[in-house]
Amino acid sequence: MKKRGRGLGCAWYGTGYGNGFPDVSSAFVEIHDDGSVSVLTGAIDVGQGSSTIFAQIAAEELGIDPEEVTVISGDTDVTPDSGTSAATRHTYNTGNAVIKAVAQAKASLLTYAARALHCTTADGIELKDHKVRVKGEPSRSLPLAELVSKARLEGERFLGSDSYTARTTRVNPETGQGAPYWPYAFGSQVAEVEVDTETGNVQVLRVAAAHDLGKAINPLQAEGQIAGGIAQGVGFALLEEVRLSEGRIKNPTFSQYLIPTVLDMPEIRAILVEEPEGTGPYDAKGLGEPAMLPTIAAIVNAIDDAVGVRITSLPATPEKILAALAEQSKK
Amino acid sequence: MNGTVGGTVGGTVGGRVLREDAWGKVLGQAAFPADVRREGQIYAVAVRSPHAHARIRGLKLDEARKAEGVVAVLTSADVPHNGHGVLYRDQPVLVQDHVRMAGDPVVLVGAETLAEARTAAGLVEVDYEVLPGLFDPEEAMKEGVPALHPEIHGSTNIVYHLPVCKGNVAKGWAEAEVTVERDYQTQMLDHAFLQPEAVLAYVDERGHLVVEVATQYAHYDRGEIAHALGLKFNQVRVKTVSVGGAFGGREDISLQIMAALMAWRTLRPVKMENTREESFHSHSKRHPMRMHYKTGATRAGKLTVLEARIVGDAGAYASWSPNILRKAAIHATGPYEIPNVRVDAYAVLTNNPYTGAMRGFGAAQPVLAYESQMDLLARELGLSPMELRLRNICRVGSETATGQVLTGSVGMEECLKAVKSYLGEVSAR
Amino acid sequence: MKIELTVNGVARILEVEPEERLLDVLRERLHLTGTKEGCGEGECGACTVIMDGKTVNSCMVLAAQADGHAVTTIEGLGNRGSLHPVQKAFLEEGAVQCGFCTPGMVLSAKALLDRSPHPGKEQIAVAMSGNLCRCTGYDKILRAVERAAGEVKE
Amino acid sequence: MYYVRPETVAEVLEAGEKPGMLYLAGGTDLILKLRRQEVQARGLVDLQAVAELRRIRVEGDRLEIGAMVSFADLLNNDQVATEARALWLACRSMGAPQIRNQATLGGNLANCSPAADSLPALLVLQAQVRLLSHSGETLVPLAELLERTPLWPSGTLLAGFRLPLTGGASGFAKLGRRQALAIARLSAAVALREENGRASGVRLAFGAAGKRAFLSADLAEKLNGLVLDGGFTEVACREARKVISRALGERASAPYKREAVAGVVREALASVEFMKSGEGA
Repeated sequence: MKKRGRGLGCAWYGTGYGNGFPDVSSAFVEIHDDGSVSVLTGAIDVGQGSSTIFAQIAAEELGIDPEEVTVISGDTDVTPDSGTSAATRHTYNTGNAVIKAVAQAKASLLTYAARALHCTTADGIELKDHKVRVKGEPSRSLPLAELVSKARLEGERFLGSDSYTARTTRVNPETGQGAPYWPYAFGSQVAEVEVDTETGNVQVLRVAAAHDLGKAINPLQAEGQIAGGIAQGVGFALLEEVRLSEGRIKNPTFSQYLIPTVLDMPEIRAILVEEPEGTGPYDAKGLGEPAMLPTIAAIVNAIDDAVGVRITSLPATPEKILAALAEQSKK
Repeated sequence: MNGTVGGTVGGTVGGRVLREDAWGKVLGQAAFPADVRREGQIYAVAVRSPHAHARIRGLKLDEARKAEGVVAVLTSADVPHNGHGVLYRDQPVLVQDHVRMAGDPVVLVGAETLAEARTAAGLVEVDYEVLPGLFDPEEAMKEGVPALHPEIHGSTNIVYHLPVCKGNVAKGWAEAEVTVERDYQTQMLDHAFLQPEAVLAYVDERGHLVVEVATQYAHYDRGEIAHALGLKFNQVRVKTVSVGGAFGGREDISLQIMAALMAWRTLRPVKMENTREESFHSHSKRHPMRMHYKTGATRAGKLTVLEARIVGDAGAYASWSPNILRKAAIHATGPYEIPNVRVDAYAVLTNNPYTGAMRGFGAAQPVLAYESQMDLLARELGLSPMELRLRNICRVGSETATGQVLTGSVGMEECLKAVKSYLGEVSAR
Repeated sequence: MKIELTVNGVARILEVEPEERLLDVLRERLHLTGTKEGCGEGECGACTVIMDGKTVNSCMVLAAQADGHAVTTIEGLGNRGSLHPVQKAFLEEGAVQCGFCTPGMVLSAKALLDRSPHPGKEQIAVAMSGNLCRCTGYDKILRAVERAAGEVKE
Repeated sequence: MYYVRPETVAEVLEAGEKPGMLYLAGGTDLILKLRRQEVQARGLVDLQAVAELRRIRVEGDRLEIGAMVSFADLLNNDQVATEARALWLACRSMGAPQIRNQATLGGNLANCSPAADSLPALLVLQAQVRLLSHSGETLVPLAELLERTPLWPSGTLLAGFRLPLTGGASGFAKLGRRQALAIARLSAAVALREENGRASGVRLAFGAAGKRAFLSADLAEKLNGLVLDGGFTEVACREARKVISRALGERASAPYKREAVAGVVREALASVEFMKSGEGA
C-alpha cells in the first residue's frame, strides 16, 4: 500500500567561520575611464554565484549595470585573500568587503564630482543610472563615464581596497558560552512523501521551503540554492551512504554511491523570507548551507506521518522502513 | 553579447541577474582543471594505500622507475615539509611510514602519458605491515586505546570536546512534565561534486610555481604548497579555474601539493586527474554522528531542558573536525529557546576516511535529532508539530544555548508561517 | 586504426587505438573539452554527446564504434552570436550553477526537442534522467527545457 | 587489441572464430569490463553493421527481435508496446536515455547480470533465442538457455529473440533504489490471460533474486485458474514471498527482498492492461 504523509523541519545556521576566528574578506576596486569597474577578490565562485552577487553589489553602489562590473577572483597573484568559499559567508562577508572597497573608490569620485557639479559637499552627490547627480536637483548631472574620464585626465584615480570582518566571540571551552556566530540564517520546510509499505520505498512528492536570508540579492540564484539544497537533503535522508569495511570505502563509484536523479526530486516551492539584517550588504545574510538542512527532518517526520514509524538512523533505507513497520505491527 | 537573451529582471540588487559565467558553461567553453593543458605536460598518478592502518616497511621503486615514459618517482623523502592541514598539519603529502587511512598517498609517479603513469604506478611495490585499525569512534575515544596522532594530540584520539552548559539541567528536569529520549545516527556522506579533482602545475617564465586548480580557497592552497615545498608565498601562484561543485569537499588539499612537487622537481608541467574512484578515496567526507538526545517540556508545550551527547567520527586526520563538532554543539538545540541545556560534543580520530567540511558543517546532523525530538514531543503533548515549534522558536531577543542574545534578523517565525499552509490536514497527528 | 567520423559537421579522419574511448578522442585529440568526464561508467551523463541524433555517454563508446557516424558535442551547438534555444533557456532560467553537468544536460535536452518538439513535463524529466546534477536540484533545468520547448515551437 | 566491423552474419561468424575475439553489441557493459580488466579480449567484432540483427518485425504469429535492437528501439516500437508489454516496461525502467540508446537486448542477455532488466520479461513472454554458429541455427527457449553455463559455446552468435504473439497480456515492475539509473534490486514480470473471469496461462518471472532471472513454475501452478478478483493479487503476493524466500535462502538481502517482493508483484500485476482498473489491481 502506498501511504502519504507530510512533515515539518526547521533549522538554523550560524554563518561565517565563527568562534572569534578572524573572518576577514578583502576586495580591491578600480573604476575605469568609461565608468565600468573591476572588482578583485579572493572569493571563489564554486558555482553558487558569488561573483554575480559581487557584481550586483558594486553596480548598485555605483549606479551602473552588473554587466559593467568584472569580478576577478581566486588568483593569488592578483586578488586579495577573502577566505574560503564556505560557511555561507561570501554574500555577507565578502559582499560587505566589496561595499567597503567600492565606498573608498566612490568617495574620491563623489568629492571630485561635487567640485565639478558645484555642490558644496560630496554628501550631496549620488550615482544613479550611469549618471553623477546632485541630490534633489537631478537635472544637474553628468554622465558617469564623462566625469571619470575627465577626472582621470586630471590625474585622479578611483581605487578602493578594504576588508570586512564578521563579529563573533570565542566560546568558553569549559561552558560553551559566547556569541560564536553572526548572523544566523533560518529555514523551514514541509515535505510530502509517499511510502510503499510493502517495499519500504519512499518518494518525496513535494517540498515547500521557506528560508530567511535577510535579503535576496539575486532571487534567481537564491531559488537555485534552495532547490539544490533540497536535492542534497533528499540524498542525505534517503539514498546516500559511504559504506566502509575495515576503513575502506566499499562503494566508491557513482553506480554504488547514489545521488538523486531528476526523477527522484520533488516538486519544489521556494519561498524567500527577508528579515533585514542591518549589518549585511543590503540587509543580506546567507543561504547556501541552510537550504539543505530542514529537508532531512521534514522527510523523516513525513515518513512518520505517513506510516507511523520513526526512523532514527540515516539514510532511511527501504530495509529500515520495512523493519520498523514489522516492529510496529508486533506491538 | 547576444541581445536576444533576456537580461536582468528587476533592479540591480534584488534583481534576477543572469550570471556571466553561465555563457561559457552553456557553450562548453568554461575550463575546468581537467580541461587546461600546457605544452610538454606530463601526468602524475598517486599510489595510495589500500590499508586503513599500516606501517610501511619498504618501497620497491626500481620497476616503476624503469618503466616506459616514466619521468620521476617521488616519495616522502622528496617532500621538504611533509604535512598539510587546515587546523593541524597532520596529513602527509606522501606517507613516510605510518598509513592512517585507506587512500593515503604513498608514492607519486610522473610519466609522459597518463597510461604510462598508471602502468608504472602499478609496478610500485609497497611493503605494508598491516596494523589493527580503529573504526568505531566510541572505541577510539576510550582510554588506553593507541593514539593515532600522539605527536599532536597526546595520548588521546579525542581531538575536540566542547560542553555547552546553560541554566540548571536539574531544574529543567524538575520542571519537565514530558520527556523524550532517543538515539540518532547519521551516515558518512561524500560531496559527490560532479567534477573529480584535477590540477595542472608548472613552473612559469619567472621561475614561479603556478597551480591551476578548482578549489574553495586559493590563498590557503598557496600557503600549504609554499610550506610543503619550502617556497615563499610570492613564488607560488594558485589560479582558480572553473570549479565543478565543491560543497566543502575542496577545502582540504587533495592533489595540489603532489602536482606542485612533481612540477618543481621535474620542471615539466604536470597534470593530475582523479578518476571518480580516486576522488572518493582522496577527499574528506561528512562526519557520521551518533547523537543521544533527551528533551523535556511542560504540558503547556514549553521546552525546559535538553541534554545531548554528540560523537563525530573525525577519521584519520583532524581537518575541520574541532570546528565541526563545535558547530554541532552550538546548534544542538535547534532554533529553539531552551533555558537549561547540557550538550557534550566530541570529535574522535579513527582509521576511517577523514571527515571534514560538507554543506551544513556540523549544523546538519543535529537537525535529524532535534527535529525528530520536536515531533515526538508534539505527539506526547497532543500538539501539532507547528504549534509546538511556534511556542518555542527563537525570536528577536531570544537567548541561545551559548548565552548569545539574537539582536538582529531572526526570521524563524516568518519561515514557519510561510510553509504552514503546505502542512495541510494530513499532519494533524 | 583509422576512423572517419563527422564531429560538429566537420569530417575527421583520425588514427586511434581500438580501445580508445570516444570521450578521450574528443577531449585529448580534438581538444573538445566541453564534453566532461564525471564518472567514467555511464552513470552521470557529463560526457553526453549526440551520435546520429541519439544521446550516448561518450565514456562508454569506443571511438571505433563511432567510425562512420556523426557526433555532435556542445561546441557544435551555438556560439555567443547565436545560441541554441536550449542554451539560451539555460541562461535565462538560471539553470547553470557549477556548470560541469551543463554541456551534457544541454545536449540531452536538444536531442529530446529534435525528436519531440512538444514534450510534456514527464517526458522532459525522463529525457534528462541520465544526467546527474549536484548543484541545482534540477528544478531550473526542467524549467529551462520547458522554456526552450516553448521557443522551439515559435 | 583489434577491431572489426563485419556486415554479414557469415563474416561475423568467421571473425568470431579467431581465439580471443569478443562480440561487441552496444558495449555499455563490455567496454566497462574491458577497462576494468575484468574481461580480456584480443579483438572485438562489432555487430552494429549487420542489418538483420537490428530488425524488429512481425512474422506471422511471432515477433522477431534482432539481438542488436536497442532498448530505445524497443521503447519506440508500437508492436512491442502492445504485444510485449512486459518487455516494453522493462526497457523503460532500464538505465537512462543514453544507456537505452546504446544498450541492446542481445547484450543484456549476453552479459546476463543477475539484475538484467529484460530477462524476466522475455521469460514470461516465452522468448526463444536464436543462436547461430557454423553448424547452423538453433532455437532455444530462454528458460532453458538460462540453465546453461556458459550460455553458449564460444564463437556462437546470439542473433535474436522470437516471441510468440499469443494475444495475452503482460506486465513488469522493478524495485530500484532510485527512479532512474537504478540497478534492479528485484524485478518481476507477469503474463496471463483472462478466461471467464479466471486467470489462465499465468507466468511469473523474477530478476535479481539469485544468479539469473527465473520463471516460477510453482507460482504459475498456484495462480492458474484462480478467479481474477481482489484476492488474486493477494495470493500472488503471498506465494511470491515463498518463492523469493526459497530462491534467496540465507543471502543477506533475503529478509528484505522476501517482504518487498509483494510490492513488486503487486505493481507488476497492476501494470497489466486488463488488471489496471479491475479488482485485481
